[in-house]
Amino acid sequence: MHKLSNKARIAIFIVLGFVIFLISNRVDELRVYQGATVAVYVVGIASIILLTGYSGQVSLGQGALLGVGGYAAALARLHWGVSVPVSFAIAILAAAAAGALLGVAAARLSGPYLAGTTLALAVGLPSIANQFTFLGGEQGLFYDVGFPPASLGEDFTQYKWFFWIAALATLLAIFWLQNVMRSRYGRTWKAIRGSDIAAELAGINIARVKILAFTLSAGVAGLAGALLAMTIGTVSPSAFPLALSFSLLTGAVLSGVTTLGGVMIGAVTLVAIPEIVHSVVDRIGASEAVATNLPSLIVSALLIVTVIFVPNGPVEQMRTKSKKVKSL
Amino acid sequence: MKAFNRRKLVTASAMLAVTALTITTVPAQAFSPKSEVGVSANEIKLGITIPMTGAASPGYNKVPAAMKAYFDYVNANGGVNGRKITLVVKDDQYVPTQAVAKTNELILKDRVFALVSPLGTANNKAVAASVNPAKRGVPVLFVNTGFSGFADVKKYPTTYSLLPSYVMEAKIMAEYIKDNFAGKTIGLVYQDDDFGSDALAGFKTAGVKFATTVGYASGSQSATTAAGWVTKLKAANCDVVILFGVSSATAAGLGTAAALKYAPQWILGSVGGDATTIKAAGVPAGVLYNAVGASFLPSTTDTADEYVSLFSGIYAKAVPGSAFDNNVLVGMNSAFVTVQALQAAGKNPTRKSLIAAINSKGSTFASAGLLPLNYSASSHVGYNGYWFGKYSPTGDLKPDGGKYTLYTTDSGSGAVVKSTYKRPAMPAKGLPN
Amino acid sequence: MFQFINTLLIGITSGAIYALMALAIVLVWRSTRVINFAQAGQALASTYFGYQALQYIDSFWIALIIAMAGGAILSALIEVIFMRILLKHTTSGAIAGVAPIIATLGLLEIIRTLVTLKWGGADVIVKAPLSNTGFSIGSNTLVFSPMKLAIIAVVTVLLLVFSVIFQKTSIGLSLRASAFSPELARLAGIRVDRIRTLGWAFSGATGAVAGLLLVTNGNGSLSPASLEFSLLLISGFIAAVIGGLESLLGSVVGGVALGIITAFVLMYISDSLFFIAPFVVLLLVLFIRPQGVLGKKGGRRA
Amino acid sequence: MSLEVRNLTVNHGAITALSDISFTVPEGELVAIIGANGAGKSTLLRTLSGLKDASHGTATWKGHNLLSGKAETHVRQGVAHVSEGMSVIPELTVEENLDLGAIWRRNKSEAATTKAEVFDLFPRLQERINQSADTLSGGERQMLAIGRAMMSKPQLLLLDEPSLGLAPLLVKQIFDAISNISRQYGLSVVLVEQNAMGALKIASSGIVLNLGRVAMTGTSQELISDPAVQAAYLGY
Repeated sequence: MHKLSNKARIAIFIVLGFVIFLISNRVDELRVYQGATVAVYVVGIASIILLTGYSGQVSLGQGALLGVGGYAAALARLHWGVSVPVSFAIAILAAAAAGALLGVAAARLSGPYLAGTTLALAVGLPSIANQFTFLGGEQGLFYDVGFPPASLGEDFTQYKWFFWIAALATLLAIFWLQNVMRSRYGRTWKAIRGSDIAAELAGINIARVKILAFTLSAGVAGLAGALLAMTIGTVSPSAFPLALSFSLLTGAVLSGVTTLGGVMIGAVTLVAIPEIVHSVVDRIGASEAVATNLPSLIVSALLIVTVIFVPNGPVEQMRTKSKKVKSL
Repeated sequence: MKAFNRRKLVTASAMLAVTALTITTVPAQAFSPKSEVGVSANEIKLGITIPMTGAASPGYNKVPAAMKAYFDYVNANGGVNGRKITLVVKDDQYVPTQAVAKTNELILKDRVFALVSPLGTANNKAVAASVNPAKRGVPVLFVNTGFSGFADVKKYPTTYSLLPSYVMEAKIMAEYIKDNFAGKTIGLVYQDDDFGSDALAGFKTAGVKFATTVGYASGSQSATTAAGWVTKLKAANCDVVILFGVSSATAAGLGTAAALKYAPQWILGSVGGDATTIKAAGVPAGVLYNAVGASFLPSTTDTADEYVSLFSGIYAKAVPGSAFDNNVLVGMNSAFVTVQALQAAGKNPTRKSLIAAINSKGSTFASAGLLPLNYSASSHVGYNGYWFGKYSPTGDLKPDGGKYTLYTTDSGSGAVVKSTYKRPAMPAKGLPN
Repeated sequence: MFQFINTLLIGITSGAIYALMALAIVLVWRSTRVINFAQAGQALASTYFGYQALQYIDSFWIALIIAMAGGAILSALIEVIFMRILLKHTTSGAIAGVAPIIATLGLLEIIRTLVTLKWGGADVIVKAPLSNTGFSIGSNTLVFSPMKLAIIAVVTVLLLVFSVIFQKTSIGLSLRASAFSPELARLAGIRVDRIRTLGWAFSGATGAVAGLLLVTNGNGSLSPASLEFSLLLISGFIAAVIGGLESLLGSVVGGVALGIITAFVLMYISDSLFFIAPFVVLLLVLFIRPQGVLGKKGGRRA
Repeated sequence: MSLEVRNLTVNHGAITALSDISFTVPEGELVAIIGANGAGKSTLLRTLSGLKDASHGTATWKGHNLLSGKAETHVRQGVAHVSEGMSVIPELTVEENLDLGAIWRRNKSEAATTKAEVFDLFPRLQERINQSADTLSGGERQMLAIGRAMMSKPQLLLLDEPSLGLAPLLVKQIFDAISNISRQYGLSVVLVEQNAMGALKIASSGIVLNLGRVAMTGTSQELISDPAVQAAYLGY
C-alpha cells in the first residue's frame, strides 16, 4: 500500500486546488462550465467507486440518488432560504437517508438482484416528482445559487463561480473519501469485497458494513446531485434520467473502481468524448445520424473493452505493472 | 519512492484533465471587436437546441430542417441586408442537462447571435436559470413551449414565445365546448404534470365540469395503459373526450378506443394534435376522422392560403419526400418571423437592437398565424388564440365550415372572445422587407 | 363488473408479454449466471428483423419465425464472441461479480445505436396479423381482441414447447444440468460451452417474440428510442424475480401476476403510479419472499 | 490398457500442488491414493479427468493423452470421475441424474441396459427413481454419484473421497460396492481416500501422497504393515 502522511496529502490537495484556480483564470467560459460538469461527474463517479470498488455492491440507479440530493438542495433553498453550503449539507443528508433505506434492502440482495432493483429505482424514482406538486412536476424547480460576490469584479462569470464552488466541494469530498478508505471502515470494505465468507469469519457484521457503505456512497451522490442542480440551475425529473446512471457507472469503470486515483479519467472522458467526436465528424463531414450516434457508440465500446481488458481500471493496471517491474 | 508514485498519479490525473480540456478547445472565431457576436459581414449565425433523437424527438426533429429550408430560401434571395443566415442545430435529447450544455456550446463556442425555437419547458427553464441568456443579453426567439412563466418580461427580458399558453388553450377549448357540445358528458385525459395542471387550471377558470378525469404519468402512455383510460371513460359514459397530452398519448388513446369500439367526440389539444406524428405512431387516419383539433396557423392542406402554398413549395424542394405537416409549418413560420425581426434590427444588427426592434415593431410583423402577434415592451407572448376544426378522412385538420373562427383570451381570468382580426397579405414572394 | 373483467384482461395480456421477457432473462441466468441487460436491445433488434422481413413477405407468422431465428443467432453470437471472453477475463478482481452486468449495459447501448443507424430513429409500423378490435358481449366491447388471444396462445404454445424440451429431451437435461452444475455436466460428457450458447439462442428467440408481440399488442409503431422496450426489460426482470429467477414456470406466473397487479393499481388507484407500482411490487417480493413465489429455500427446481 | 502417469506437475497459480508424480494403474486393478488434507489428492483426480490443466508431465490411458482435451471428451474415452462431496445434481431427480451419466451415449437401448445394471447394484435408487436428489440421504447420494458414473460404462473410475461424511456402517457398504464393481466389470479404479484403512483394504496397491509428492508406494499389505504409514495415516 502506498501510504502518504496526512500532511503531505493536505499539501497535495492545496497545490491541486491552486492549479485548478490558475486554470480557471486562463481558460474561456465554456471550458469553465465543462470543468464544473467534470467536477459533478467526479463526485458522482467517486460515489460509485466507494460503493462498488470498496464494498463490491453495484448500483445502476445512482442517478436517482443524485436526484434526491438535487431536489433536497433545491427545496431547502426555495422554501427555507438556507445558504448554499447548508443546502449542500441537506442534499448530502437527504441522499444518505435514502441510501440507508436502499442499503437495508441491498444488504439482503446479491449482485444481479441488487443491479435490477437499483435499475428499477432509477426508472421509478424521478417520476415521483409528478405525484407531488411541491416537487414542481415535469418542469421542475429552480435552484438558485445566487450571483458571485461583487468583490470578485464585474467580469467574474457565473460559471467561474459555479466552477469554484464545484471544484472546492469536489476536492473536499475526495479528500474526505480518501480518509474514509484509509480508515478501519475502508479496510473492512475491502475485506468484504474479497469474500463475504472470509469477512464473516473475521467477525465483521457484513450487513451493517454494507448499509454503511450504501449510506456514505449515497451521501456523496447527493452532493453530486446538488452540484448538478447548481450547474443547470434547476431540478426536474428529466435531469436525472436512466442515462445519467449509466454514464456515471461507465465513468466509474473507465476510472477503475478499485481506487480513487483515476477518478478524473472517467469524468473527463464522459465530457470530452462527445466533443472530440463532434469536431472530428464535423471535419470529415459524416452524416447527421452518424454524428449524433457515434459518441454513445464509442463510450459504450470503451466501457466493454475496459471491463474485459482492464477490469480494475487503468490506474490499478499501471500500479500492478510498476509493482511487477520493481519485484523483478 | 512510494510517496512519489501516488503523487505521480494525482499529477497525471490533473495533467490529463488540463490537456483534454485544451486539446478540445477550438479557437474562437475572430470577430472584429466592433461587430456583434454571431454577426459578420456576410453571415448571421443562429442556434437551436431541440430533441433530434430519443423518445421525445418524433415530429419535433423536423423543425430544424424546416427552418433551414426557409432561411436558405431567404439566403438565395439576397439574405438579410446581404447577410446569409446559418442555423446551428444541437440535439438535446429532451434532457435539461444536455440543453444547458448544448446552449453553452452555441453561445460560447459557436458564438451564435441568438437562439431560435428551443423546445421544451423543463429545458427552457434550465437554460434560463443556468445559461441565463437575459444576463448575457442573448435573445431567445420564440421558445417552443406553452409554459406561461416565460410571459414574465421582467424576469426573462430577452425571451419571446409564439405559442399561446396552455391555460389560454384550455379556456378557449371550454368556450368551444359551450358553443358546440352544451349539455354533453365530458371526460378529460391529461398528462399528470404541470403541462396538464396548466390545462386543469384553465378548465377550472372556465367552469368546465368533467364526468371523469384521467391523469397519466408522462412516459407511461401506450396502447396497454390507454385501454385503462378508455375503460374508465366508457364507465363514466363520456360523449365528449378531451385528449390534452403529447402526440404519443393522443395516438395511444385514439388507437385503443377504436379497438374497443368507443367513439366519443374527440377534442385534441394543440400539442398532441399533429396528424403526421399520430399517423406515424400507427393510428389510421380514419380514426382521426371528425376529431376536433385546434391551431393558430392555417390548415396545412389549405393550399389556397398563400403562406401554406409558398412554404410547402419551398419545403418540398429542400427536403424531398418529407410530409408538409404542422411541425414543418410551425418551424417555417418561426423562421419567417425571425427574418423580419433581424431585418427590423437594422443594417448592423446587435442583440440589443434586435430586442428593441421586436418590442417596438413586433406587433406589425407579418406571419402565417391567423392572429396578430402581440409583442410589445411589456408583452413577449405572440399569439393569443385558436381556431377549431375537424380532421378530414385523410387526417388533415380543416376549419369548421371552411371558415377560420378564432377565439382569443389571456392566461388570467379574462373572458374568451371571438377575434375579428384579418391577416394582412403576405409580403411579395414571402420575403419581408 | 365489466370494468373488473377488462382490467383483468389488460393485465393478463401485458403479463403474458412480461412473462416472455422474464423467460428470456431466466434462460440466460440459468445458463450463465448473468442478468443480461442487453436483452432489451436484443429484443428491439429482433423486432426490427421481423419488421424487415415483413417488407419482403406478407405473413406476420413467417416474419415472427424469422425474427426468432435472427434473435437466436444474435444472442448466440453475443454469447460466443462476447460473454466467453468477458467471463474468461473477469474471473477475479474487484468487479468480477458485477463486470458482466456492466458490460451488458454497454452492449445494450451499442445495439440500440446500431439499430438507430440501420433503421433510423423515426417510427416504423409493424402491422398486426389479426384484428385488435375487441370481442363484443352484447353492447359491450371487451379489451380482449383476436390479436390478444393470439398473443396468449403464442405464449402458451412457446411455454409448452419449452417445457417439453426441458423436461423430456436430452438437450433439455443437458441444459438443466449445465445450469445447475457445469462441472458435473462436463464430467458427464456434456459440451457445456455449446449448451450455454444454445441456452442463449433460446433466450434470444424468446425475446424476439416478446418484442414483436409487444409492438403488435399496441398500435404497431416501433422506434429504437421506444421507452416500452426499456420498461419491458424492467418488467421482465421483476417478473423473473417474482418467479424466483430459476424457474421457467415461475417466470410465467411472475409475469402474469405483475401484469394483473399493475393493471389493477392503474385502474383503481391512479394512472400516475405507472412507474412506481412495479418497483413497489419488486421491493415487496424481495422483502417478503426473496427466493421468489415459486422458488424453494435452499433448493432450486427446474 | 493401463493408466500411466509420468512426472506430473500441477500448479495452482504460484503454488505447486503436485510435483513430479509418477505411478501406474494396471488394468482391472484398484489403486488407493491416501494422504493428509491438502496433499494434492483431489487435484490429481481433477487433472486426470481434464478439469484442471497440468504444467508438466504425461498421463496416458489406452494410448490417449489425458492431459490434453477437455473433461467432456475424457468421458468418451471411458474415464469417469466422481468428484468430491456427493457429486449429484440436487435439482434433478434420481433418474435424471442417472440419465445424465449416459447422455453422451448414442445407443439409448444400451444405456437402458446399463441403467438396469445400476439398479441391480443399488436397489435403493430404483425405489427413489422419481424423487429429487436433494431428498436423498448421504449414503444414497453417494450411491447415485457412483451410479451416475457407471452409466457412462467406464473402464477407468476416478473416485474422490466416497466415504466423506458417511456413517461408519454406510462407509463399509460403499467400499464393498466399489470393490464389487471393480471386480465385476474389470474396472481400473483410482480411489482417493482420507479413510486410508478402508481404502487399502479393498485396494491391491496404494500410493501415499505428501505435500504434492509421492511419499511411498507399495502393495496394500506393505503399506498397511509399514510403521510410518500406520503412525501417520492409519491412526495406530
